[in-house]
Amino acid sequence: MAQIFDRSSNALARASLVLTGLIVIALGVTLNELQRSPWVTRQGQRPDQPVPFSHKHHVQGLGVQCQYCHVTAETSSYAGIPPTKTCINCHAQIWTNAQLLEPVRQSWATGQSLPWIKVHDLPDYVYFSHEIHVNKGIGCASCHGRVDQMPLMYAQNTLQMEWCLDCHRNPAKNLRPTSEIYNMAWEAPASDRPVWCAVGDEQSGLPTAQSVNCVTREPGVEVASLGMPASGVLPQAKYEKFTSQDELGHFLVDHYKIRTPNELASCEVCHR
Amino acid sequence: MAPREGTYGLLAEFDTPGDLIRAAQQARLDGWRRMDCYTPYPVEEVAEAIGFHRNKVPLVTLIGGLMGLAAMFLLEVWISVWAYPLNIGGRPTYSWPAFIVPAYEWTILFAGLSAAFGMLALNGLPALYHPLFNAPNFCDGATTDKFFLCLEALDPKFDLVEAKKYLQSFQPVSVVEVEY
Amino acid sequence: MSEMKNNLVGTIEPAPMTLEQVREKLKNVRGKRYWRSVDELANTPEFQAAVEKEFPGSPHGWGDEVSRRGFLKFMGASAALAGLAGCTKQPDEPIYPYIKAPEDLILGKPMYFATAHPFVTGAVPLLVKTDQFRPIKIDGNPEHPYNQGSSDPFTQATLLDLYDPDRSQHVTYRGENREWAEFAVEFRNKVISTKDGTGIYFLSETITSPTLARQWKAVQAKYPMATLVQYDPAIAGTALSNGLNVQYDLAEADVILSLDADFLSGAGFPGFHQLVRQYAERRKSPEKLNRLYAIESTPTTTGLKAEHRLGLRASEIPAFAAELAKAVGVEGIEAPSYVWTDEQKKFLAALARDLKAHAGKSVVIPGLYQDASVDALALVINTALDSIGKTVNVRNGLITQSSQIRDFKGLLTDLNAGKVDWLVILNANPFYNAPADLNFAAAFEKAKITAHLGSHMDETGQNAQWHIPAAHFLESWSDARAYDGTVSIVQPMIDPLYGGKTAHHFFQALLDEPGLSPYDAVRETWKLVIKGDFETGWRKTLHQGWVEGTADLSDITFSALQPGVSWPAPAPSPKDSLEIIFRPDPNIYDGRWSNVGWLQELPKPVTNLSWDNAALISGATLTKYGLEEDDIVELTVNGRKVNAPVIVVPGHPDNSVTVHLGYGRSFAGRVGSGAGFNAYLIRTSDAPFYAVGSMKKVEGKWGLAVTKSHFQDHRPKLFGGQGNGNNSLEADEAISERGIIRYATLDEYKADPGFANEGETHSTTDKSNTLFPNWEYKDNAWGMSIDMNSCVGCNACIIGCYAENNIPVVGKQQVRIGRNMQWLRIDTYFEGDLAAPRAHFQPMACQHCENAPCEQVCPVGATVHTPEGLNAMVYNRCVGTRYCSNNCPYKVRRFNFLLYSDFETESLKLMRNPDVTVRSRGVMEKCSYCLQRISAAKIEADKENRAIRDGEVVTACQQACPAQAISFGNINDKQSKVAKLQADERSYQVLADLNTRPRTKYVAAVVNLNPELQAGPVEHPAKS
Amino acid sequence: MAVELKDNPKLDPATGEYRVIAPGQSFRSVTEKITRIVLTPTTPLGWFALFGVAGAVATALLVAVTWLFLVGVGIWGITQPVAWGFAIINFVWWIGIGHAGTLISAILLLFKQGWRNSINRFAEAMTIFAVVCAGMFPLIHVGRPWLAYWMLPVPLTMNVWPQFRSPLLWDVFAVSTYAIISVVFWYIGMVPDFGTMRDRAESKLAKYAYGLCSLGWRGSARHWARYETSSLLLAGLATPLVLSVHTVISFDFAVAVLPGWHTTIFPPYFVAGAIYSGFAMVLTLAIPLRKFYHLESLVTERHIDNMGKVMLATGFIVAYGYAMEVFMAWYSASHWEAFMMWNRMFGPMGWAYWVLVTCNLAIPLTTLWSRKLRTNMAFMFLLSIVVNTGMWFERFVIIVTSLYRDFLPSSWGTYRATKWDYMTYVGTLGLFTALFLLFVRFLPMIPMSEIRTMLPGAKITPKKAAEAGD
Repeated sequence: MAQIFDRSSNALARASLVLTGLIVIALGVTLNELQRSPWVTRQGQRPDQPVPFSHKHHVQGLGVQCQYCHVTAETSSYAGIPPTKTCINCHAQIWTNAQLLEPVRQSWATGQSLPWIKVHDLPDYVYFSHEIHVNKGIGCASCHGRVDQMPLMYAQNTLQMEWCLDCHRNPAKNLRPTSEIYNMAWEAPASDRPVWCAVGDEQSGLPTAQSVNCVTREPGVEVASLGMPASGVLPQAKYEKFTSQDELGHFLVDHYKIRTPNELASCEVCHR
Repeated sequence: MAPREGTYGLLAEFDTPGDLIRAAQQARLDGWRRMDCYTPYPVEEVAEAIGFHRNKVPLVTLIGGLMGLAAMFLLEVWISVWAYPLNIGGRPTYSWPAFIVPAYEWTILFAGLSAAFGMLALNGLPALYHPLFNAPNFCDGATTDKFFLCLEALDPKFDLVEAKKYLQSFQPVSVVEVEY
Repeated sequence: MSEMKNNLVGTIEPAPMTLEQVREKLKNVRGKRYWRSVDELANTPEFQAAVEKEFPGSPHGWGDEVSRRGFLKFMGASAALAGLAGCTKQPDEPIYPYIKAPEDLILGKPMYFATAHPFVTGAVPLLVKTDQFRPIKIDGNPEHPYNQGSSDPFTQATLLDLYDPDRSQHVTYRGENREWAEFAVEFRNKVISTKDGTGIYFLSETITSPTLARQWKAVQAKYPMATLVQYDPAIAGTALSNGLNVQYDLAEADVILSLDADFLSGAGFPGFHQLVRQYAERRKSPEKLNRLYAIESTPTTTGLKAEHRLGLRASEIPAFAAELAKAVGVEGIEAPSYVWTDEQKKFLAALARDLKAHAGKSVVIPGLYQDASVDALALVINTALDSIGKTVNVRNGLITQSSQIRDFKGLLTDLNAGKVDWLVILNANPFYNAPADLNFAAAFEKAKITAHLGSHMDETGQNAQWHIPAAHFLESWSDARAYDGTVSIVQPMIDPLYGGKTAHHFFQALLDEPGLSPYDAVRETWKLVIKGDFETGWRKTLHQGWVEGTADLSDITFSALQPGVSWPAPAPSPKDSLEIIFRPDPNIYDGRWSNVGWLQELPKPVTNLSWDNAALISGATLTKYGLEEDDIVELTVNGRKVNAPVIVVPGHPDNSVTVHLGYGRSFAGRVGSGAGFNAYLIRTSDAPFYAVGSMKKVEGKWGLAVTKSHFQDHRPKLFGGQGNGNNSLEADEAISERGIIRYATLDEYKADPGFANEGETHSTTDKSNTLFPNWEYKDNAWGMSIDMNSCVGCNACIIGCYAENNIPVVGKQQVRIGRNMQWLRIDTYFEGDLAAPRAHFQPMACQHCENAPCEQVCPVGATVHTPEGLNAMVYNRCVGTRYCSNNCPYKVRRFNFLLYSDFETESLKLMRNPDVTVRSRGVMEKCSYCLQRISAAKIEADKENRAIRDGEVVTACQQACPAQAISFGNINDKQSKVAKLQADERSYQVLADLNTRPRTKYVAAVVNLNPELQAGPVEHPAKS
Repeated sequence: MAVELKDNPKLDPATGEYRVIAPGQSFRSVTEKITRIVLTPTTPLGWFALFGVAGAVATALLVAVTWLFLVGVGIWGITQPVAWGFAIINFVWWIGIGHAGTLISAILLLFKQGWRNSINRFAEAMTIFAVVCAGMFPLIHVGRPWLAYWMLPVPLTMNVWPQFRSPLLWDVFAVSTYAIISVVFWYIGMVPDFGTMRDRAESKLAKYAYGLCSLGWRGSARHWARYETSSLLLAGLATPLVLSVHTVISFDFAVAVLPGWHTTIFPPYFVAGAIYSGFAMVLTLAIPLRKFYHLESLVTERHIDNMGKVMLATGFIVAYGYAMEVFMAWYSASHWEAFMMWNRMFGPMGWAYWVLVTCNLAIPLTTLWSRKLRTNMAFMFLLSIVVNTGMWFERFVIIVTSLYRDFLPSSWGTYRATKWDYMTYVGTLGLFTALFLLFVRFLPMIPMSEIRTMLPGAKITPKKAAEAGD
């Protein structure tokens, strides 16, 4: 009898040891990927909405401004979902009997709200405020992506805590002039795409937009300020030229009085 | 490795550790090197007899321990000072006294695991199949109350007939040939 | 938390099912499926029952309620675990936008509206915070001259009253649902058919609304025979209900005497908000300290705040008042002969001397629940002391003059005489609270048709043929007079949740325009008063919250005030007889709020009793009757009996029992039904305030929930005790040993202004004597200061905190084992001999220690310090080790041992503050310094690139406090109020020697003792 | 003594001490004795009976924990201010018990205490099962156990990490390390015996099973050499480890500010207490075992006697700890301490303190002096139960009576355990017993290879060795 195990068993034994190790590692990797996967975050998913509303068509095609529908973005924590009336304003005249818009007309007639599905849905214990972001130079597109290119709405980003922190720890890389907040096509400054900014004399007590002025064309004889009525433009001398997001970002951090990463990454900023 | 063929070695069985040690010492004096002894419990003298004095287990353990220490302490410092610095009850982010404890535990953990698995690895275990198990008397004795000396065929001095004679000279209980 | 996503509907009849069967059902499912099927299962009634059986619930009201919701807790777990399986993957959440967005509504920003809380002792002007037109927080109207922004527990709690899920929701006739119109028509036609209103009777709560009064006058004009009877058990028979309205101005009063007047403990006393503010104002700086004497028949915060307190049995007080009148030199006063103890004599003499010494700057306030002679005597004394017109003003009544008890008796006579065709009961509950001797129920039978307007299907609603749900004052238009006479318009914040009606509807239904809405009716009333263009004036009125020029109630001369008139004070009852004193409950008043969980769970001032009322007696009486606390006794007043638990109250007069009204309801709702005992059962119309009775022990224990331990100090000297068991162990420790309470007499303060910090080493810790350098706080550093001299322990702050921070109600059973969730508690310590103690009230919430012990021990960093020095609790990070609570020296952390928050009841969801997370099971929570308010202010300030102004952030407790004892702000800003207060030499930190460096500091009290009465050794501020 | 010598074969004439192993044992007889217990095809009915009971009790634990997860920790008696109750008490108690195993196998090995050999295997087993019971509690006692993994430093999308200043987190590392090292040490110790089992087993299954576990052990001299070094190293590591584990657990309390917790004497006092209760538990197990399986010849009076001595020693260290607490309460002149001590002794829960004094000091420290009693099996068995009770109450006193009356008198409260508390506690006893029964049934409960070294046959006469020399 002697041998209990066959010759091959030695090799087998060693192999199985190695395999176990590999499996453990694989498991870890999978879980790590899983928690960030769209399956969990819904990133990029397009839920079935009562009406297949196309931001692309309305924003890019018709040039409707963000605030036209999302009225309170600048004044409240909540950007606002347009009431049915906002749709009807136009659709009382155009596409009055398009099949697609039936639910809208229904809602208007019956007084029942359109049950939209939240695309950007934060956990209930997260307190996000649109107003402060919009007033401090974070553009819509920074979080929501190129909405003007989305036929159907989806979440561009994971909206996970690590994603929020990524910016809260270094806002400079996403800051843009408040005048450019709603500019979907805004791109970071570059040598061929410079930005000129100037700081007003009176800064404190003034809303950010009025204390700093930025323009995307050489301020000179004829100034095209996107930020303020031409009257408010400051003397040419004061303008500083920026050719990279980094420079601009840090300039804006200083003059928009953005709080320090330490403050912005503190728990109570988002959780109460 | 391709299964070898032929003789693995000659196995001599003894009743007492004393006999085994004597035989082993003699064999080593006579220039045998590829040999090994098998006992049901640790007998230090035997290992000495076949000239096995130092092993690498302590070194492996030391390295393991140091790794554990470094790993945990660095992790702690990275987390508390760099990754997410928070004001915890007014304590400084680099609260090294607090970091000592987990680092200490991991030192022991890694050292311990290295000691155990290092030993097994150095012993080439697991080795579920071994030629010696072919020897009829080995299994019953080696782990209970018999003491074995094995001269391996790989030894340059090895010659089946000679070796058998040589082993007989120690008046073992038996001498058997072990196949691969 | 992910549980928040779960909704369950309806409550189902439980049927028996064992947990074995449950497990059986779940046997073959695992993992996520397992939890899902648990959810499904959780919906089945059997399951509910099973959980109910297993769950440690209580036999009483809310306890059952909690266990009835046991399966929800189950849900909590399952949902959370399911969440875990998917790494907190969220389900789809719908958004329902408006069809047409309302004007000037900014979603996410609150709106504020001025209104008033109509209350029998005078309306409380309010500024109500609404979110999407849902009232979510009630506070005083800061503009209003009367309460200047302060409020009280009742007013704060009316919010929960509005959202009470047990409010009646349908008009019913003999139990079947009907429409209001049906009733209105029938009612109107019937009345018209009577021509003159014969046989039409109204039984109403006290009418405080000028419009309602006007409407009634109109009704009377039309139907002269129609009768209106007002009855409010809490004020019936008091001077107030008799229309006498004497107002006190404590701002100028150096010496105040309370003759059983509990004017510091709650809105139950007319003018509470103003009196407290004026009283507290004089306590803020030792330079202008007033001196308060209290002579009272049952311990109240008023008496315990007093420099000198004399406990007398209720019936002794009139006699004592007479003696006092004589002593201050009023002629012609006859005091009944009575044997006063030397102590009492001494007190009387010293008091009289002191009053005379401060003639013109003194006030004598008679108790609401005393014999009429006390009111009169007080007036006489005040006159003699030349206070009338200075600190005392006699004014027109707030309410229509009538003697409620007499009228009520009249109604009973007519009922029994069968004269009553229609009895319409307006917001009254006589079935529950009518005097026991009148046997209302029997008489009620004799009325032909009965209708009941009420917010709940209460005892009376059960018996009336018609029941009409009443609208809450936040749901309907009306008006009301505040104590100082100012009229506020009561404007609704929200449409009636259940189509409730008001008394206005009833009266209007009988007039020419039956359809006229209360809104129009109210406008009618004020058209004449508001000057200038009405619409503008009206809008201004609504905006500011009161009608201009209604404040001055003309002074009237009270003929009886001529000195020399004799006031017969009744003779006290025999010394050894047992007196039973009836008082409205400090929390649920006359029972109208017994279904308000916040008030039920709120520990009552002085006793710290929650969820029950009890027979309050002195230690001596306890021994005399051979009782132990929590024993059940049978109280008897001429033949009528009720069983009550006993509890000892320090300073209670001997041979005297205090019982609070408002408990023992049978149809209050899920919260109030079955809590406590019904003291109305032994309260008769001839002795509404106190009666002679008897007490005897019966079997069993009651199981009271008292939130504070109270032991007597039996420790021998060796262990730092007094040896005699007379003192409170807690107080001896807190005051003489641990320096938690620090105070001084005026003389001691003058001698050593820094007394509060003597021997203190750590309050000014610097880098040199700490292992770790202190953290720097550059920008804002939030801090709080609490003035121990001003705090009167009225509990307004606690209810304010409840509403602001979505704090759950946990039920009696949980409170009993010490799991109440209030973030803020008022610690009460009884110093010295428990027979005649001095009490100290200390509001205690998270101290936001800079070196917080809790943070250091949290393994997951769920509680951390913010750059502004807040001790932040991150609920969603908490795993619930509870280590922080163990390591908190102040024990101010609260843990959700079970799923306490109600994620199920829809109406309660409307009430929640959207800016505060609703905590779920297994999570630690605590005071956050109202972080949500700080954040809001910060965002505003940052948008304008400016610093936060002092006073821009107001915490909920600070806002509610009528004594303005709490200040909050940035201690880095040396100009801020709080910084100045914290710099005050009387400011000290509790447990400073632990070097926790609390951000909350307390201003030590200074008491202004009368040298003649320096009774007993006054404890000196503690060494730390 | 002299009397004993004459008529008591169990005594070793040379030393007058009890023998470590009864005379007349050979390599084979020992091996037979030990392997038979495991390899016999028939399991004694008693075993089944006991296992049935233990299993049933363990099920109670399962029920209690299920309910706990579904409803919440509120089903326990914990409250404000006593936020820790049975769960943590049991945790500390079980961990403490575990310590004796490691001490016997590691520290006594380092001190070359031969007598330990017969008992170290099941002492270690006891350690592991105790740690299993203990390790459960920190996980289930948290409010949201499904999130307990947040205490591990793993990269999550929150970017938030454990907070390393918390003693609880230290526990996580200490206890997990302790568990892992104990298991490894235990297993490595069994490898050669698995070899023996493999070679003695009849059934094919058994051969395979033990064969796999033995990793193909064949007793080579070189292997033995490395094996011995490795065991010594493991022992050398386990020793500071075992000391650190209870030290760290004592930090849970010592690091806190609470009077009665905040004291520097805790580490040594906890460790001593742990060993004290641990040895008690070893006795609780050893005495019935040797009787039931007729191992008197291998687990002799000597072992019981020695363990009694160890208990006496550690008992006195514990006594010193108690004494110091009282002394410090007075000497520190700190009111907190003084009050805490008074409250502990004479407060509403004073009875618990006196229970622990009786069970831990009064009874054992007076009786353990007598060798007669130390070698009286019935007595020692009862005593071991008493001490275990006492040590449980020690933890109760430390945790509950410190918490329920702390700094602010206003927040004083009380504590009453619920049926769920008791179910959970008793349940762990069942689990422990069940596991232990499985161990004695399927694994060699006495280390044969180590026993062999102590048999007369293992003696190598110097004369012969010398002969071989030339």
